[in-house]
Amino acid sequence: MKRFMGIINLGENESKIKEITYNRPIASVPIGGRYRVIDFILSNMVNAGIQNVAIFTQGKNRSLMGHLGSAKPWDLNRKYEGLFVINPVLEPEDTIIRKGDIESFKNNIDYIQGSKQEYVLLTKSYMLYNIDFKKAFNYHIDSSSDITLIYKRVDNKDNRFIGCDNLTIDEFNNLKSIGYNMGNDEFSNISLETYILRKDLLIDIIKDSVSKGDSKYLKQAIYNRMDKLKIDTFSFNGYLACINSIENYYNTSMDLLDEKKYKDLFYENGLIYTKIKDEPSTKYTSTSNISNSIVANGCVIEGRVENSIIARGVTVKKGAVIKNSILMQKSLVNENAYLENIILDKKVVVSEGKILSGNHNKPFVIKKNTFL
Amino acid sequence: MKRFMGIINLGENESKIKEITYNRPIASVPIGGRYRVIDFILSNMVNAGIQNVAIFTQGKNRSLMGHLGSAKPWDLNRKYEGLFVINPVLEPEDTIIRKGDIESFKNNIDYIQGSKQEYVLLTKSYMLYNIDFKKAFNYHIDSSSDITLIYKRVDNKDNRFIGCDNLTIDEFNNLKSIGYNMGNDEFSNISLETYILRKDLLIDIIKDSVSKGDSKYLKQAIYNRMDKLKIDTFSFNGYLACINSIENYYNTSMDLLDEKKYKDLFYENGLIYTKIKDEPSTKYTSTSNISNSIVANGCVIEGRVENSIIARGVTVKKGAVIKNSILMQKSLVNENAYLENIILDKKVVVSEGKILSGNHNKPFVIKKNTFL
Amino acid sequence: MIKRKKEMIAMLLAGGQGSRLKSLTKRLAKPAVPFGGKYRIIDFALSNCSNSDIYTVGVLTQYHPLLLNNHIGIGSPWDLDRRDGGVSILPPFVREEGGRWYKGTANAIYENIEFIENYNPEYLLVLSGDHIYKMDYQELLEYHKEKGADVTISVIEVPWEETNRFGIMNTNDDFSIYEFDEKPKNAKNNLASMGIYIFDWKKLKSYLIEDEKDKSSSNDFGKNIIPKMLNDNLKLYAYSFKGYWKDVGTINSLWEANMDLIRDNPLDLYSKEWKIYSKNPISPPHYISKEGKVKNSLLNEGCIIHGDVKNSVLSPGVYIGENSKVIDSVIMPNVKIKDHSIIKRAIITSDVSIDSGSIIGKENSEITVISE
Amino acid sequence: MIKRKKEMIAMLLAGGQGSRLKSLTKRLAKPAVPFGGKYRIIDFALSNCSNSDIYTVGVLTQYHPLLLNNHIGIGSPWDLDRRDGGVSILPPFVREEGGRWYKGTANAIYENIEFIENYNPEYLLVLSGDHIYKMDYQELLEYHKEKGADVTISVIEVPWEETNRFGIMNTNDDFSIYEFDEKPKNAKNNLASMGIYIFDWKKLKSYLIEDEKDKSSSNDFGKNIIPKMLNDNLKLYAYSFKGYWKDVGTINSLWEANMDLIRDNPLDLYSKEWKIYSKNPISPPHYISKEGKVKNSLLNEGCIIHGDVKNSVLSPGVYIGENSKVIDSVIMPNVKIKDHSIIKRAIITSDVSIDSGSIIGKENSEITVISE
Repeated sequence: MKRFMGIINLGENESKIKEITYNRPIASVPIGGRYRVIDFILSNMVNAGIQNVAIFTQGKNRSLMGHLGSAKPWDLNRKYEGLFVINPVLEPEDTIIRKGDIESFKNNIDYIQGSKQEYVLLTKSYMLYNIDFKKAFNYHIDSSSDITLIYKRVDNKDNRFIGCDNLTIDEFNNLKSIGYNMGNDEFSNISLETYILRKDLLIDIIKDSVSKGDSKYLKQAIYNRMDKLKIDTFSFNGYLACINSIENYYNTSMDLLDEKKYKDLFYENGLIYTKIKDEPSTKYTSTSNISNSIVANGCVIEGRVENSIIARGVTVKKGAVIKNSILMQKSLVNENAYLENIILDKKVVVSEGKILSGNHNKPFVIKKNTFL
Repeated sequence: MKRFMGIINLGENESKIKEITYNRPIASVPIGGRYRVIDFILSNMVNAGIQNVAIFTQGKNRSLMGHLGSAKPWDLNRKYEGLFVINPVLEPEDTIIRKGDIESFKNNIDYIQGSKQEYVLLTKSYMLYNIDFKKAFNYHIDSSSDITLIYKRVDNKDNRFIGCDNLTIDEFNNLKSIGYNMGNDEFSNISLETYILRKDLLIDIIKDSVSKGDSKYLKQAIYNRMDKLKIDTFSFNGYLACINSIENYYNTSMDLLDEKKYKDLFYENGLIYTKIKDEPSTKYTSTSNISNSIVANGCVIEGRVENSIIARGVTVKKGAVIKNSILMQKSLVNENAYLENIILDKKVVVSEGKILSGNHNKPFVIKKNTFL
Repeated sequence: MIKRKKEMIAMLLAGGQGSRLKSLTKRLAKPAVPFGGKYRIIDFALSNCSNSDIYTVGVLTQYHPLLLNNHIGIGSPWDLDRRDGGVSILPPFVREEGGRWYKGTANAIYENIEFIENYNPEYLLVLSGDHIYKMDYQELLEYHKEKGADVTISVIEVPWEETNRFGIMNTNDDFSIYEFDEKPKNAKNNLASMGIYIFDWKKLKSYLIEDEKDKSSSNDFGKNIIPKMLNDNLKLYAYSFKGYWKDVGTINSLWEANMDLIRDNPLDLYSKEWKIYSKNPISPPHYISKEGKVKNSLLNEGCIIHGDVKNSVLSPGVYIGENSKVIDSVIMPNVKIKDHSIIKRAIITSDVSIDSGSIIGKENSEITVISE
Repeated sequence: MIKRKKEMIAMLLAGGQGSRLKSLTKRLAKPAVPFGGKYRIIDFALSNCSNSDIYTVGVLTQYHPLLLNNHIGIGSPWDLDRRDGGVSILPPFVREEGGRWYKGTANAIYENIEFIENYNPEYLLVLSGDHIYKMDYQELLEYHKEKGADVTISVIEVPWEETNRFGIMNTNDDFSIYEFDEKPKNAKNNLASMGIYIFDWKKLKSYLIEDEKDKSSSNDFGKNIIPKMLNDNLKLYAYSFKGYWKDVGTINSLWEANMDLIRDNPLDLYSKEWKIYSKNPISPPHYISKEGKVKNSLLNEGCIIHGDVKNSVLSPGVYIGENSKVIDSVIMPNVKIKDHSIIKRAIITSDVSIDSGSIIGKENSEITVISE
């Protein structure tokens, strides 16, 4: 699908996931023991053959830039296209920060225009799924619609998609309206916020919206024009998660302990690529006791680990117990410590015998680099 | 010299070179037919064996990022170190832009601290020279001084270094004071703004200055501490140019038509690396007439070119005349046009028969993408 | 090995010595011979692959491969450094039973069946590394599919009087091939094979295995495989190619093909649509002094011209001294021609230094070759 | 070719079949055999080069090189993809006079004199691709210079009862070597050669040329070159290495070396100071189900464990079914062990699938090897 370019818009709402987004955007939140959130959408794109991806950031991107590096793991270290990270431009004479993302799209419209692809896959990073985008592309090309919007019909009973865009769709799959998912209905059509459209149309929308000043946000600019556009929808049926709150982050992580979901997210339509760390094998000793967990490379496990996600380079010393917890990379849990319902951010050190226990519905988050 | 890391601070004064820095920092101004200003300092660093370089930008860096790419041309696409571009962080809550560069150094002090090198080569991009930094490193390591500052003794008669730092040095090569070069004296010791010092000391200076609030700029912070530090100097004797005004930019370009200076800048202590463009050979036809010029690859020259610098991908049509001019990449000069003392920025189109003539001391600059 | 299905992969035959190029191929393989100022011969086939979106290419080497290996590396210049596939260099090797050199073109493919099977392709594209042309292999594949062919051979019309130098395809009206005539005295047709084949891989594989068992076979596509397939009534089609194509197998044709680039010819190296890529030299733009003259020639990076250049192709890094003349000649990389020399109708190979006052070559004579 | 002087370059002998590894090396070279879960044997020598700042490495291949070539690529995992130098794969090749396979270790170097001379080194480091160890070759070079040696051979103390399996260096008090004893019955010393040499390149070159003329020579360092040099009274010194070193030339030693990694041993793969690099698999963290048990073992990316793993080393992508037990075994990449099987004291090679209910290997017996 060399006719498509990808645009990932990182203007994402962090208000309910602040505990792990102090120093990073949602896109670079560590997840699944070795990934960052953005790895999933990036891998989906490259697995569909997209070779030109632009990421529009909102600043605060050192962790993201460090993760993406030269984009080699995604095979996007290409000579002329590949990956391009676009930061908001701030003129030294500016005295106020402009809100919204449409300004940044406008400032970089020549980059979009100059790309040789005809179509754009416009999306965000905070939805996790493993999709074959080629099918959606073909659906769009065969249809006569202006925009194809991808969604999944979800069960609202576990409240995983509160605050997401909720689509009302007519019998011909066409979009009728978009609302805010309150979780009141039994089922909702949740938008993946993934739009397929002609590049020309995207450029028109940006220019028209900026000149009219009718929206600070690109998404709003599209919605404002809904009555003039034919918007079709494409249904996705695989595993879908949404990283917009700390609860969803925790529950999604725990989902991966279900082998079916693990395989669905990591293998179903292609592999998920991420930054390489050269970690050695994970070592289990004679005192280790492991059950129902996923463990990344480079760990040394001497204690007991149950129902947990253990990221690269974690050490769990003898006698320590980890239950229902998420340990981000390079955490160290010393002898006889006890952790239950805890999220340790990167490089946390838990001292000997320390007991930490969170609530199952509201896990307790320990900040990066904390020593406790 | 794996004990050294490089830091390039792009906080550079653009007030006298605005004509070609609207959309780019001085660091990415095209020069010498195929280079950007920053290529010289970067190449000097990697030729001395430095494998870890941080560039502190001041925003406005899309052209720079596009140029640097994955840093492969400089062999800085390394697994764990290599090139790292650091942009100023702007919190969404900030309502004013802070002036100066020391804030950015403070925000990224953990990056500097975390690098495994003991020493720092701290510099800027706007000085052009081809140096063997190993000699300066060895000089610093053998000396007992806190900082070694590199300078060149220059003749002031052609006013090339007005506004640069002017060093007063005692008989033991130690720095006594720093002033502003007015060009009044016959000779001046011009600072290359290149400092060699221990990383610890740099970190101390940044922290101390931020906590005292005595300076917005790192350079000033160092100067404020001159009485407490032993600052030694190291003399450089090769070709030196300074890109801080449009006149200096023009004169430096014309210098390259002197074969000795051409060889000195491009070959003397190592090669100069730059972004690869895969341009074909430059083609001269039976109507071309070329003299005393440097011409990059990918050009088609059918007209007359004299005392000029022609960048990659330029076309000069039949009957056109180019004299004492600088043509940046992908300019097109149509039939029978006449250009004298002109700087064409990138992708300018000059129409048939057009006559453009600038003053030799004040060349006329045509903006990027202009059609005239 | 990553095993991922590819529709078509390419095998590029680059093992030949090219003995008719005499001293030019004394210590390097023919595909590595410099061509057209900036290129090596193999760049054309590799660039065609990349431009045709064929990102899995096996390069079969055998004769003096050091320079060729070094030139190709992992294929970055052609954007062939891919996570899955990319370029693989395939030299002859030792098995449990002992080592086997490649015996003929078909045998070279036979020996790499294991490599090909890793990608499980439907079609195999077989190319020569020693032809100068631009071709979209996807169009060839489309044609192959449309015809429902087992084999498609790309052919070009040659002047009738030259048919005795080529392998001629005798075709029916629908371009199906009924006979292959190797260098016929009285040709029935003037469609010459360009040495470019698409095979149905499964069918080719069985023929390769059969052919290997035949001890009397010379294991060559033209001599053995194609005649056998015709004999078995497989569907072989000719694809009539219309562009520029040149086999540079002799000193004369190599010189001619270089001269073609100075004339207006259909092989447009300046178009952005189908670029020819190569390893780029690290050198400044070329420099022409006040006395230098250049007409009707190609020049490259790092050349320094004090003399007179006419109707010639100069590779990077060539030096022409004062009062020297270079006419109707091909000068390969880093040649130094000192003062007061005259070079006419000559090929000077890489790194040769020509003394002051030399007179090399003559008008209206054979091409003179000077090598180390 | 870029010709730039390097003080020392490395030549890594990786052409051997390793026939004592039997079915393990049926279709791949010994240096490409998987080891220690994450690695291939050659990773140790390559990582040592990179960690020792030796960035120019020639790898001499001959036997089944496809997988090895694919593994090494241009050396990115070891940061050996360098602009000048880097890793070069050096297979045997055809010259004007015909093709020559490598006859012995010394002959392999002889055939690549041209390659070595490109870098004009003072010292040549010769390594084997089939040993497991961590070593700083710069320290070896320092020692070589201090001793003013012509040759330095790295040696390790072996138990006296095993001296008859090794090449023993008989040394004076100052570690100068006066005699080389190949597999002595009654050893005078217990310092065994590790197959790691530093040579004065100019001297070695003349010995290689001499040795090549001697038709009766087997062109081997140990059998011919070293004895000849001792005979000529060259200065040969032994460098006594103290760390972990293992020749994994037999099934038994390969199994032992894997088991060493589970025990506490001096080859610390978890230290950040001297990392061992390899190509990284694209797989999620490993998953251990509720029923899975792991003790005293190494696990890697993509493993799924439903059974019981004890005292074993598992490579990436291994699947262990329900109620299966894996004990004292080495399981290579992508092996699938279905339910209800028992594996003891076995090596299972890559991609093998073990049926349900299989029983493989026995306690207290020879190591069982299962391959495709």
